[in-house]
Amino acid sequence: MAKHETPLLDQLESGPWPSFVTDLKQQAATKPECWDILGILELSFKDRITHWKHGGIVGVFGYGGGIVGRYADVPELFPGVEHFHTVRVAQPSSKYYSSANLRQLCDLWEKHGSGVTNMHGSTGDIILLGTRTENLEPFFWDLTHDMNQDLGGSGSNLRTPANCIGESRCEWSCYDTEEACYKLTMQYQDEIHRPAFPYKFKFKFSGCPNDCVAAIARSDISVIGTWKDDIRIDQAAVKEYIAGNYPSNGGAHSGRDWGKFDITKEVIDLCPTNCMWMEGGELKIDNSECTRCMHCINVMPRALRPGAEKGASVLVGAKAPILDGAQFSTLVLPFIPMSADNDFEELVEFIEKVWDWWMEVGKNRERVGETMQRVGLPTFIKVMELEPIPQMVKEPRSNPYVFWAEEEVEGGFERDVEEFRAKHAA
Amino acid sequence: MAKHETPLLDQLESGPWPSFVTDLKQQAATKPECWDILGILELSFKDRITHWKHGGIVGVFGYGGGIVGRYADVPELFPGVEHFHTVRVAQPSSKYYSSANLRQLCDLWEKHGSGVTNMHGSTGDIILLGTRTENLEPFFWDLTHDMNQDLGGSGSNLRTPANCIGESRCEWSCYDTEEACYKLTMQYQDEIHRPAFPYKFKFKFSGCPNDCVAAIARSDISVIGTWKDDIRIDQAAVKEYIAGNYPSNGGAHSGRDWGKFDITKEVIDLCPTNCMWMEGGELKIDNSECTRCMHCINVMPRALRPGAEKGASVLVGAKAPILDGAQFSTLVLPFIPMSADNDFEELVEFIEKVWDWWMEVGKNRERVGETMQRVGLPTFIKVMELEPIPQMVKEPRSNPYVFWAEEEVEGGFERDVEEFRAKHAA
Amino acid sequence: MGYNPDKPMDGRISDLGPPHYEQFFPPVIKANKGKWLWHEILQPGVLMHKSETGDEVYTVRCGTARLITVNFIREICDIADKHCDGFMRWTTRNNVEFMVDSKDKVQPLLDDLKSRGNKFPVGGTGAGVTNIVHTQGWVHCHTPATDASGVVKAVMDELFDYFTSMTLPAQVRIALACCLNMCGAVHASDIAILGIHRKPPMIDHKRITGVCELPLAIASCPLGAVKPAKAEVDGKEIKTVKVTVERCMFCGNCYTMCPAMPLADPEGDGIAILVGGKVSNAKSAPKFSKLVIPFLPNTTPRWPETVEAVKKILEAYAKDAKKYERVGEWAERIGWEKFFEKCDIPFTEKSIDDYRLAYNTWRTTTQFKYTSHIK
Amino acid sequence: MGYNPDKPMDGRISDLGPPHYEQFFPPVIKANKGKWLWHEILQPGVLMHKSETGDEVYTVRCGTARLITVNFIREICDIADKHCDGFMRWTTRNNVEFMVDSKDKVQPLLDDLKSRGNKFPVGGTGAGVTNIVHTQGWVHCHTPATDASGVVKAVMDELFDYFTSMTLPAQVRIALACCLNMCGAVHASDIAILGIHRKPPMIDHKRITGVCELPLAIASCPLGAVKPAKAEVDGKEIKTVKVTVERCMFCGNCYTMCPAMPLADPEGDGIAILVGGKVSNAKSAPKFSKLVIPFLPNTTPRWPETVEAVKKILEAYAKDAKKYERVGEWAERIGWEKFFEKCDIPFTEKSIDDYRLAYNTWRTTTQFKYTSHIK
Ligand code: SRM
Ligand code: SRM
Ligand code: SRM
Ligand code: SRM
Ligand code: SF4
Ligand code: SF4
Ligand code: SF4
Ligand code: SF4
Ligand code: SF4
Ligand code: SF4
Ligand code: SF4
Ligand code: SF4
Repeated sequence: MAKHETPLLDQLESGPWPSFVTDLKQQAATKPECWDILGILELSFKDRITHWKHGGIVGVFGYGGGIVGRYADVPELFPGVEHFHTVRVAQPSSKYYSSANLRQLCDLWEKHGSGVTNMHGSTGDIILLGTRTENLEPFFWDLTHDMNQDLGGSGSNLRTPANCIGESRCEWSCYDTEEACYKLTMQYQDEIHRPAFPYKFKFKFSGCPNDCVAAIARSDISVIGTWKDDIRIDQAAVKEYIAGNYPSNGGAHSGRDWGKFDITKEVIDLCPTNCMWMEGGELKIDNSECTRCMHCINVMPRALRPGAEKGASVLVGAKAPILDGAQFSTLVLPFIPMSADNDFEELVEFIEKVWDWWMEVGKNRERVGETMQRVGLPTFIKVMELEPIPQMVKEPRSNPYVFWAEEEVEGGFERDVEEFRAKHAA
Repeated sequence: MAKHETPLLDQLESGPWPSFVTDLKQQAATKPECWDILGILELSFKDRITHWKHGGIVGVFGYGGGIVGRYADVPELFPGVEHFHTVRVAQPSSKYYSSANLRQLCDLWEKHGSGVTNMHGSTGDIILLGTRTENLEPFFWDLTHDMNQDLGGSGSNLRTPANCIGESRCEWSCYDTEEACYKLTMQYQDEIHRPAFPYKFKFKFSGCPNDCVAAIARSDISVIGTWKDDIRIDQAAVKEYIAGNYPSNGGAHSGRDWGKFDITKEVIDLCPTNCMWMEGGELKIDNSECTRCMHCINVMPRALRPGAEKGASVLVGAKAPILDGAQFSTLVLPFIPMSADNDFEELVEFIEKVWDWWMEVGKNRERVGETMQRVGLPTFIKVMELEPIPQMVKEPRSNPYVFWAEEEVEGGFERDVEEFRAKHAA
Repeated sequence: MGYNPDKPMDGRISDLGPPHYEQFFPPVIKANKGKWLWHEILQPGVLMHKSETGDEVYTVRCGTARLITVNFIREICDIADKHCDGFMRWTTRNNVEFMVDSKDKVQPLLDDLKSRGNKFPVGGTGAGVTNIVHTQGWVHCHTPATDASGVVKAVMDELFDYFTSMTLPAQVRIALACCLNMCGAVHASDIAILGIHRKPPMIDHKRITGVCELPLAIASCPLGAVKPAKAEVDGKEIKTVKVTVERCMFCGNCYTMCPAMPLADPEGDGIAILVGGKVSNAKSAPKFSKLVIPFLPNTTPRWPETVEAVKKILEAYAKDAKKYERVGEWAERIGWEKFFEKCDIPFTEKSIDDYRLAYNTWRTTTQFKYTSHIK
Repeated sequence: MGYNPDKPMDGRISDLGPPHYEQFFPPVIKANKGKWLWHEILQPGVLMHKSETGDEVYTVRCGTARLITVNFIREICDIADKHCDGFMRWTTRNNVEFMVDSKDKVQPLLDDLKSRGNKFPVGGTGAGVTNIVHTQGWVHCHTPATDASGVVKAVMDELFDYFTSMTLPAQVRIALACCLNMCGAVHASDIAILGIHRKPPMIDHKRITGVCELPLAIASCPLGAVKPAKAEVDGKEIKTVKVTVERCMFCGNCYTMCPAMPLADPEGDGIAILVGGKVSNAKSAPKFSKLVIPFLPNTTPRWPETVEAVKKILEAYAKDAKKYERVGEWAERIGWEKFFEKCDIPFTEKSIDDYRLAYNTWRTTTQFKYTSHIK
């Protein structure tokens, strides 16, 4: 393939941040189609507009997802990217890899594709960026047969679930996010690969309310670790913090001189529920008032830890703004146990209940959060066979527009207007 | 008229709170139709339902408002309340009266009506409760000729404006609420008496953000006093508070032992903007951060006073929940001068601009707040010829759904799809 | 002279407006308007305002039933004549205020008021319960779902001690509206008593022709539950409407527009309790009241369920809130889940919003407190 | 063997899912999973986690462009092989992490990374700016209103010092999405860079037949701006759609549903800046980002206006916010009017919501601060 002039892109080779332009140019030495990637991108930089056509339905046999079709709208100029489909490869939990595994994947992608990737896509997949239609099946063959790996999701199906690093390297994780993500991904392979839903559906698993995988903002079912009992306090370590011997916030603020650590200002006063105080040199917490926001624990990781009775909150319905505005997930199950021993039974049961209902009543291209908005939260709770509890709302309704069912109202709805008129002249 | 048995109502004669039943019974001695009021009410207590018919269009010649028609739906049982129209008499600012004036009104109402009143209606009028159609004109004649007084508003017109007591007995009033209310009421007599609006319209005037006439919740135009400069501090008095020599909150909490006054806990920590602190025994306020919420002034009335450069904030659109849910008024003019010397020119100009627009675009039975919601706040601001400022919103929009006008966008909206296709193959 | 029905327009005067307020000012008010410096509540119901001139005005505030007769007003005038140079005023919450210009005139006034039985309870100031703003109810209106004056009397009898004292964490404003039109503006009250209907309107086909403009009736329904229909009346087919009852949320707007669609019903109607609203901008911005008890029956003549509910909330608040904390500020600080628990109010799905802006009330955070609601 | 196009289903394997994560754990992770006690950020980009077993794991975090080649991944593998027993991971924000099991292995690793030019900047931890979550842009997608990787490179070059240091009041999360679909989930970021269109779709009548289901295209528009229409194509009347341009707010949903309705345009497209969102539940609940700059042009190749705007906001925040305060918490504390003033951003009516739940954003209190906006 021809090398193209890229005067605009070249300007992105300077500067301290790693340059994808430099990287692509270097790759072009062995994968000449990278020149066409650079070329078409340069044209976009010049024209200030994309040069990719709308969609394109391609895939591998038997799967409805995992490939996003893409064609250039100037193929004659850049034949190397005439077809430029992406392949979404399911990532392992927490995105740990061995070099052996990755090298094999690189070889495969060099063989069947452009050699360009995203590590990782926004949903969490390994994104292999750009290949021709005729390469898809051979790539898939090798991926499954040689690497024992598989595609992720796209289309109106379950998308590749993702998780925060959790117990494997984080002291705060309230359940095994990796195992939950893995187990559910395995259990729902069919839902991932074969579109059967009204629209896309996402799971994300965070080990604690810090929510390092942004579950509450980006997943239809957000599973976020929490606990039931008391925050565990090491009073000796509290003293070390007060003495300034341990860095606040695990050293996260060490780049600036914020003055001496002040437990009142930095912890007690910032606790959103005001449930902490010092007493006799000890830090006290009224745990019944604590909303487990993590702040105090974040600031004093050596002194405070989540409680020991752990599990997760399950929230439903996050999504991006199209069409009605963005939604965060809504708290539906305040606490469930999360145990690999029972295959996350409580969660699985809930997920399937949500799906059964949504697949029945969800409209085409309606995310579950939108369906919830359409039917109303009270109805959603009822169909989920849950007790309505105040934890599901920030505050009670302020309008008086309550629906009453006929059976709730003494005497029912049927009335005789003649009888009424007998007592009330018109 | 016959005396009726009122076993249910009789039970409302006991107890420490003044009993309207006792009062009505006593009045019945000279105004026997009060027996029928008691009678029909007793029937409602028995039937647990109202016994008044829907509406009824009655009034005095030339006025579209001021009277609410009402007929009993059991007139044969209670002929004394067969007609039972209410008359809304415009109250004086702040509802001060002389006994001479009130006695005259009482005599009039005893002559032409039931002798029963509400002091006052929710909007602010003197409500004269219950008379016959044929009494309306004679009453109105006497009211205007003998008392030089007038009816208030009802229907789709300007409702009787109301105000808090303001400067006449409150140290915090930032403008003369009584004069503003009076002037505007006089100026808009036509708008009060002759329906010309899409729906009702209310003005309320409070002298400061404590809003003792509930303007922000209950009026289409809410004029609420505020100031521009610094809170006036008497440091000597601050010291008296700290010493416990002056009662906190003007003595409003003196019924319970809340402990010694603590300026930090009770004032500084409760300031919503955290803009107060003690320094060298003096109370300091960063007035540029103050939102003039009144809390500190409320708690230490002898030490703190509103600034000297006074005026009002104007907010628009409050209403009750029918149909779209209740609305508070929205801040539209953060600060205007309020001076009787220029006849409240700035306010008057704004009001008339709002009316001109609302009378043109408002739908039938659409409150101005609803019209604002329908067209959107940006449009409202534009038609009011105001600069959009961040003070009008709590926070900027979180959705990305911005309208752009064609002239704002380089090259306009017209494009040639053929030209586009020449560069972008389909 | 007087009104002459034969010449109704002769000598007619109109557009006079209200009397000018100043003529009704007590002298001390007139002399000191705009000059007040500070005030103090000397005891429940008794305020003192100090002027920069050195003058003082003492105000004695008395609760009233609002529904009062001319007899009663004349008694108020008697008192004003005797103690206050013949002047008085009413507050924005229907209390009557007597003003005197020196301290020694206060006690005689108080004694006089006291001597008149339960007619003039002194109070309603500061951190207490003041008069209940309310509406017409069964005394006058056509759409109420409950009475007004009767409920108010029952509630105020029970809360009387809070009217005559100042022991609460902050002022508590109670309001009552007898239907969703909310003339009592209960949408922003610490505790709101709201009359609600729970049965869809009946259609009086016999009457609808003539009294209703059908398109207006149809357009009136915010949920589109009113639809055009036909019916037979006296053997003739007429145009009328029907109501899809499952879509009705009993707002009564159709009845406001169309007298042939009454909704009131002895069993269907009753009271909902909302809490946590406020109007003032002090500390926190104005807040809407929130629905916490969806229904209590109209148990005449004393509405014991409603009285009990209001009292329970007030007492839980009195016990738990901090000084200066309004009911809504308290509920938000402790969290609504704790509010329900502390007030011992069962939580129902009826408190979960499903109207227009409902999503804003959903809890979109993991922050919550454990309560007995979580099993 | 390999794929045989003649027998595509022969020997096909499917539904394998991802590889089990455990096989990729570095030994120290495997041994200590679930046993970690606490962590400390030793220097920007270097974390230490301590286990109850006494073990420690040292993590070195490096920024990447996310858009990387297999060449580059192999270099990462080389580093992992050399220092980390052949293991590594990526974070949820596209940084790569190298882990070693003792402190003395950290410096050699850092030295090695440094020796590789600007490829492996170490940082992205604590109270700094970490990698920008972003999307495809002009590299791959069909609907972008701006590029992704190019903008990110330009912004990160400018903010580089914030990536390699921890001097901010709190973590600052920047995200970019190239269109309103928001694959970059910018709706909850401290600073969000959002590609926006500003011209209504064109209708390619020649192409619409066949590629579009007209009812779906019509239903796709949230504002009902897409209407059925007719057009003449090659002398034949066809069914097509038209757009009421005054009702279009450029969301692009019609184009998603119908390829014959492209909106992208060199002049029309550009970037909006939103700020103040957050995801974590720490201290305050998650917040949406708010639109503060409605439009900046696509000035390739380095988007100076966008870079400048992001920097200005970040610096105003760095200067003014308190320790631990996220951008949105800061803006709410000081008030949005002060935010605009301190960031020197002109306020426009475009920041005032007029979509579905708009009323909730109106200021319904008298509480405000005086700023230069009030004349
Ligand atoms: C590749 C990826 C962006 C990236 O560069 O990382 C991506 C790319 C596309 N997204 Fe996305 N989305 C990607 C993650 C997301 C996310 C983030 C997430 O999953 O955490 C979101 C926001 C969260 C959410 O689901 O709401 C997201 C919200 C959307 C939407 C709006 C959905 C909505 O309900 O509002 C669309 C529009 C649609 O579905 O038609 C969309 C559509 C698309 C399409 C398929 C374009 C389209 O209009 O059909 C893009 C294909 C681009 C291409 O040419 O490759 N994408 N998309 C991400 C998937 C990679 C992966 O599998 O790991
Ligand atoms: C008399 C009064 C209640 C009282 O006992 O004090 C009252 C009584 C009625 N109001 Fe009201 N409203 C009264 C103050 C209010 C207020 C409070 C205020 O003005 O501060 C409100 C709430 C604020 C507001 O304006 O939104 C209020 C909101 C309504 C509404 C709902 C309006 C809305 O936009 O949502 C209606 C329904 C309507 O207009 O059709 C209504 C309608 C009515 C009608 C006319 C009944 C009807 O459906 O047509 C009532 C006549 C009762 C009767 O038989 O006498 N009334 N009404 C108040 C007027 C007295 C006065 O002039 O001083
Ligand atoms: C007389 C009256 C004005 C009038 O024109 O009639 C009035 C008079 C005073 N108000 Fe008020 N307020 C009056 C209705 C209101 C209302 C309106 C209402 O309740 O419908 C409000 C808003 C209520 C709300 O927020 O829901 C109101 C909110 C306040 C506040 C704010 C308190 C707060 O913490 O939110 C103050 C300041 C304070 O009390 O510290 C205040 C303070 C005052 C002061 C101290 C002002 C002064 O310096 O004279 C007056 C005596 C207070 C007292 O009674 O304890 N006044 N005040 C009204 C008496 C009503 C009554 O009879 O009980
Ligand atoms: C590695 C990673 C998880 C993963 O599975 O990959 C991670 C790791 C840690 N996070 Fe995180 N967070 C990671 C993404 C996130 C995200 C998601 C995102 O940004 O998209 C969030 C939510 C962001 C938001 O709120 O907008 C997130 C919000 C937090 C917080 C809450 C901070 C706050 O004040 O709101 C903490 C606590 C803290 O830093 O004090 C935290 C703390 C931590 C700790 C200290 C947890 C621990 O004990 O190990 C880890 C090191 C923090 C650091 O880098 O300073 N992590 N963290 C992610 C690193 C991303 C990166 O490369 O920069
Ligand atoms: S979400 Fe919690 S458990 Fe997971 S990585 Fe972040 S801080 Fe750790
Ligand atoms: S986790 Fe949050 S709410 Fe709980 S004590 Fe700590 S700071 Fe307070
Ligand atoms: S609103 Fe302000 S000025 Fe008016 S009476 Fe109340 S406290 Fe005084
Ligand atoms: S008026 Fe309110 S905001 Fe201003 S200083 Fe006083 S308490 Fe603070
Ligand atoms: S609240 Fe309803 S029932 Fe009561 S007076 Fe107003 S309109 Fe009538
Ligand atoms: S009561 Fe309200 S919701 Fe029910 S039919 Fe009438 S207008 Fe519609
Ligand atoms: S944000 Fe829009 S343009 Fe960017 S990748 Fe997603 S769908 Fe494509
Ligand atoms: S861009 Fe959005 S608003 Fe505009 S026509 Fe298309 S779907 Fe409708």
